[in-house]
Amino acid sequence: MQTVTIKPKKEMKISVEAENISPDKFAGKTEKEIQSLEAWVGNQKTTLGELFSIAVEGSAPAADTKIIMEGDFSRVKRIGEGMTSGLVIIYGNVDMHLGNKMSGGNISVKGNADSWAGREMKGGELIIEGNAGYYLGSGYRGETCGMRGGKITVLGNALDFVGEHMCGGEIIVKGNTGILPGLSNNGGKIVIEGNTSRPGSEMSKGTIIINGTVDEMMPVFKLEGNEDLGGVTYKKYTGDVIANGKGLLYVR
Amino acid sequence: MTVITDALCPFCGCLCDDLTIVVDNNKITDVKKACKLGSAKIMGHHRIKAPMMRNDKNSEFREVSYDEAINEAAIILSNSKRPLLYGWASAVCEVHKKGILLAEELGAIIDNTATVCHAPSTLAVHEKGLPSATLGQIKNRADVIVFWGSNPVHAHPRHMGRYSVFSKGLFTEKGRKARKVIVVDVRKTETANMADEYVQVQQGSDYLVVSALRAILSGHADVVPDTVGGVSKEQLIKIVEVLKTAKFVSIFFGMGLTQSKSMYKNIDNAISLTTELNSFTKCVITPMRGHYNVTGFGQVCSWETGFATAVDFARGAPYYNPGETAANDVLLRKETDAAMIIAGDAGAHFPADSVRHLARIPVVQIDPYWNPTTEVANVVIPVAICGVEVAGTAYRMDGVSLRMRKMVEPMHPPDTEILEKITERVRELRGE
Amino acid sequence: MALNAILITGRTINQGATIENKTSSDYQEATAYCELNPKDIGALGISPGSCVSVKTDHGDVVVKLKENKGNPDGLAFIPMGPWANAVVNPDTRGCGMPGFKGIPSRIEPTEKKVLTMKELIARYK
Amino acid sequence: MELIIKNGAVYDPVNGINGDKTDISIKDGKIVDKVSGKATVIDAGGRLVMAGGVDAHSHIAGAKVNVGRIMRPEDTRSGIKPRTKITRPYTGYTVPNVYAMGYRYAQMGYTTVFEAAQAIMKARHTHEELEEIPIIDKGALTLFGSNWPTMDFVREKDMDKLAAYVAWGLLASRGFGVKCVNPGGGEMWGFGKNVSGLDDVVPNFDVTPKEIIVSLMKANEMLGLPHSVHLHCNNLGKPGNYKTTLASMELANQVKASKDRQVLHVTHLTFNSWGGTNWGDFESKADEVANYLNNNSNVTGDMGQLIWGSATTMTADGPVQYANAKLLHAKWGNGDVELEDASGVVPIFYVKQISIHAIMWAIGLELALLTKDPYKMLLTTDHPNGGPFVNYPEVIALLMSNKKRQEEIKTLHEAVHKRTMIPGIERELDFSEIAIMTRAGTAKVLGLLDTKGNLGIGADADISIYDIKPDQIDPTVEHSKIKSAFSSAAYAIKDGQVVVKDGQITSTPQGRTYWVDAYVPEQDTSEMMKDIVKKFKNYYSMQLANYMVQDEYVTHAQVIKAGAIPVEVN
Repeated sequence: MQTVTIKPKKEMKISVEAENISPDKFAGKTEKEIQSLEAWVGNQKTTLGELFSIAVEGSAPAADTKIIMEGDFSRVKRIGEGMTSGLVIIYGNVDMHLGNKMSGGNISVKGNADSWAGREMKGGELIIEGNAGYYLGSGYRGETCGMRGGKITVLGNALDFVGEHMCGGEIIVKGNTGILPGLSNNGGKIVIEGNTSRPGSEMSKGTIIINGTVDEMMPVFKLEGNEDLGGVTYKKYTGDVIANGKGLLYVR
Repeated sequence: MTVITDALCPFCGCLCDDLTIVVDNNKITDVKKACKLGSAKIMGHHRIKAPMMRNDKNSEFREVSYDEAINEAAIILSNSKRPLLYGWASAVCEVHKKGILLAEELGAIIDNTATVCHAPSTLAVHEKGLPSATLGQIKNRADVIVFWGSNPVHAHPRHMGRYSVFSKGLFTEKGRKARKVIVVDVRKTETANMADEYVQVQQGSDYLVVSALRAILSGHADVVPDTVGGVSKEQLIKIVEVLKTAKFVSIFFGMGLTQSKSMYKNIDNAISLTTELNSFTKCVITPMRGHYNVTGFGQVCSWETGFATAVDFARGAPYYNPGETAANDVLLRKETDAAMIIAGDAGAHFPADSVRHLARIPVVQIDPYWNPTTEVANVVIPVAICGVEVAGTAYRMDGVSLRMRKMVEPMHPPDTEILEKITERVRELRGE
Repeated sequence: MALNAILITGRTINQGATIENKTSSDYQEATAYCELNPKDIGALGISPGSCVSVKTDHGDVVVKLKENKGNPDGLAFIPMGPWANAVVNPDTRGCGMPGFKGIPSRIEPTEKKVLTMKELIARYK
Repeated sequence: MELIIKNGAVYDPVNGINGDKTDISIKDGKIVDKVSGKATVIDAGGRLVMAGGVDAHSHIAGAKVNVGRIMRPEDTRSGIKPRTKITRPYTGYTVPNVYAMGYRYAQMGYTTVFEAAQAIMKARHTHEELEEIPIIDKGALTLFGSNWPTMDFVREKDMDKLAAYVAWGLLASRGFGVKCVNPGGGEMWGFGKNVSGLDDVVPNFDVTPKEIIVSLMKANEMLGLPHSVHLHCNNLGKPGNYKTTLASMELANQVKASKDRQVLHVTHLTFNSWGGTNWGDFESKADEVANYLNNNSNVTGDMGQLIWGSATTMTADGPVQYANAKLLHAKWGNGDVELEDASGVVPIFYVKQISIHAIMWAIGLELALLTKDPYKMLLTTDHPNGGPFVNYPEVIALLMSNKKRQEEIKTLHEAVHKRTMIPGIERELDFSEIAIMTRAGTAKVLGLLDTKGNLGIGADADISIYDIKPDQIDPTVEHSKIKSAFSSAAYAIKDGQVVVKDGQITSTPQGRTYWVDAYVPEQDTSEMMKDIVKKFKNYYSMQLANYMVQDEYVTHAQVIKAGAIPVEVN
């Protein structure tokens, strides 16, 4: 087992690009080696050691590497980028691109995560106990595929464009979301416990389940009737009819 | 006294190129054929006379030499960890090239006024492409014109005469008489008063209305409710019929779509409507670009960096992600620690929070005119007016590149010279 | 009497004609006003030309009241510029574009006068 | 500045050198017979030496390419390299930025590239981008196939006016040659329609594609232009289109070449050599097309080879791009140009297990292997339609090694066995044939053989050295070595200056832009201009005075004179 504990050394105003904070990049490395890993603050190249106090116990492959982050990371981006395994626990808020392109392992944030958390995620699990920003589990600009696999759970709310261009995987938002969740959904599953608006636009495959209320329905879904899912009856819609989409939208 | 014919207008995205300018010993005395907007700019306004500086934002400016101001600007920018270079739309493409090089060397974010105007249209192009045409194709062929969230009577006064509603071409000899004009807006504008069909949309519901049109067009009127976004189903069906049976539909859209709820998805949806109409007839869609060369910045930035706006060079290579790297993104998060505002007016056209942050960081302004950005600037460098006192390239709203003339000799240096000197000085300061 | 209205901002011909002359009174004349339809103006109980305060979650500003029959009920229009941008929504909603349209606002008559451009920007310093 | 390359295994087919050790002397940017003792020496150490690569058909600059960039940020982000002391940042894969365009061609030992199409009205944009592309010499082919003046003069059968318009169009666009794309189709796409064959009449203009092609060939030869008409045939991308291609090639017999080159060049034949009648029975007819080329010497072609993975199709053929976008459910860029032509941009991803893609892949290689004379089948991928130019080494390796082809065929959809001939073709090209398809042949087709594509005295000193010793390698077996050597030149020399060493850019001079200034009798031009003035008064959305490309956009011009050569027109 390898455990790495990270705490910010100072308050950060300019966001830090910290894609090197990930089990894959830390596995089997000494404290000194991790401290010398590159990070960027605006246009200045620096090291993780400059920005964070880093303590390392033990040494292990990525699967057995645990990263514990304590403090305010709301200006620290790309944590857990592309990780394949291992565990990241963050006691605080984090900035954008948390766990983007991750294919395995587990990230859990006790605070909030900013936009693009779980972007283009392929596998693994991401838990955000606070709120998520825009484009949760979405794709990069112009990509036809956002999240492909894995699971994201948000205990708080999420903002607009949840799961945009999803091709697979699962997103659960316990709270409310902004507008246009499940936009261009092409095979993912989204469950929103709270309220939302304009869900499933341009959906071609996949499933969206809304337990709260839908402020505005898109005029592109065919009401098929009612259906029971786990003891709860939902209105079942298919769509988006324009491109004869085969998506399923369940609204309580 | 000299007379310049076929001159280009340095105001809006129409980039009219048929103006006549009368010049009497280096002073413009008359402008012919320009609209009110163009002639106001060409006839000229009060100009900032000389470079000026101040240490804090509340003290008076003191006049300084160009060298002093350029040196101060270079110091501010080279010390900055998160600089923003914003504006560009009222400058020619030759200036953009210098600006992009400076941004690259500084490791800065470079963004243009599209960020508060048609940048969402670019996001939509990433999703759906852009089925468009040059304005002359519309003039010669379009029998149905749609203005959606756009008010050309106010923002593009000669558009309807030169390119759309009243224009005449090979297949449109009867002009207005043989055309159907549809205006979609949240309120009845002067442009709407001239329409054959006015569609009043509830503010913020354009996205739903476009989807309803697409559902009807694709034979799924059954799923469309009786009213969508305040528009009756009958009117929606009627419009789809008009569009389907036209010979050539030309859709123009403005900030009514780019700035309303769903933002870039409004345009992305309208582009899908355009594409789907091509199964029935010919249909194209064109953004009503505001500034005379905001399109030009998007073109130059794309061929130089691969991206059209909001490019972040912090790590020595272009990174692009509006929502993270656009001007108001970083200003709102208070990340920007120095800004250069050139050929654009952030002070007037950004939300208060962004201007409040500009008021807290060193700001360099390069512009001919005193404006709200001057009020929050530390260093002000007046320059010649592109397209009036400096020749150069500009791109029309439909992406056609044209060369602007120099009408009179300038009293101030051009933007390009200032940017070259700042870049040179930054290199010296950094010992490169 | 106060009025709740949805605020939009945008270009006008006079705003454009004075856009390169923002220290002038013409520019203030062309951009420091708020249009409502006659019914909404009636609800405010004052006549066009008098001053109103426009408040949103993001700020407040004093501008002149103007009538525009083309506006639907509950829709206010302020031309794009520093007065409008004192109250628009700065959030860029993950796309980089601030909220220049569709801002819930509260409009009420006021005795205060319209600030000049310099006074308005001075508030931010 | 003097330079001498010693001990190179030189392949210069134009001058009959096929691998023998020959020294190459260079002085002031030109190849000379000898240099003084003070010349810098580069010891090639027995490695392969060729003239700098010449690409006769590639979409590297202009409105279409930029639409591709704006449409595809996901492509831009896939090829990013930070800036260095010498180079600006590289971006993109199928639609690179202007800097990567120049650097990547130079790194492959290419020194001259021609943009495949520019509408006259958008030529200023093309030249703004060409000005920013470092190192390589370049030029652009100007579109004439659907222009209203072209169709009017063809209808009126007024060859003098048409030749005057072509000359004026080349001046206006600072263009190098006549490009004709889906002639007549661009005009019909103005109302969403298309021509269906060579004899289809274009409404409102009363001309057929056949008449447009033949007239443009006559005008081209009347003006004695360096390059021939460069034709993108009608019916591209439709099963059964090989018949249109063959019929189009036969039209060349109606005109006599004014120079020692072809009368007609037919481009990206991968997309135009299709048999069958629908996607079900779609098959390769590369053998029919190659056969025609083998039996006729007045027509040349280029491959348009398909490369697996991401590509961005972009062409002035507006209608085919709309059809592609609908078929692929892909994002769609369209750019009609008033009075001139159309254009379309659609991303695509070529997959080995899709039968159509596998067949298209085979067609490209068959064209090269079944056409006997390499001067008649140039190596291109119609960048980035078939695939990005950085994959030329992959195509070279495939042409030189049947072993590599068979390895590849195993991974493809089995349609390649039933619908193409590639599994049974054993021919393997040698270095000399490759040198023709990538330098000598392309330079000859473009009419630039006096200075490009060869290492004779007087040619430009554009030279590439590759890290393979021809006498110590068997390309048919060690194909991966061939591919890596051609991907990263040991040396690339431009106008006698070393620009690449061991695959790294060492200097970034500005290349020249080639355009053709064709003389035409004054009265022909003034007669023709009456029609142009009328069109600007009534139809164009801009003023004639602002139409032509100004000198500021061609700062390093290489002007080629032409025109005033009486030619026998039968």
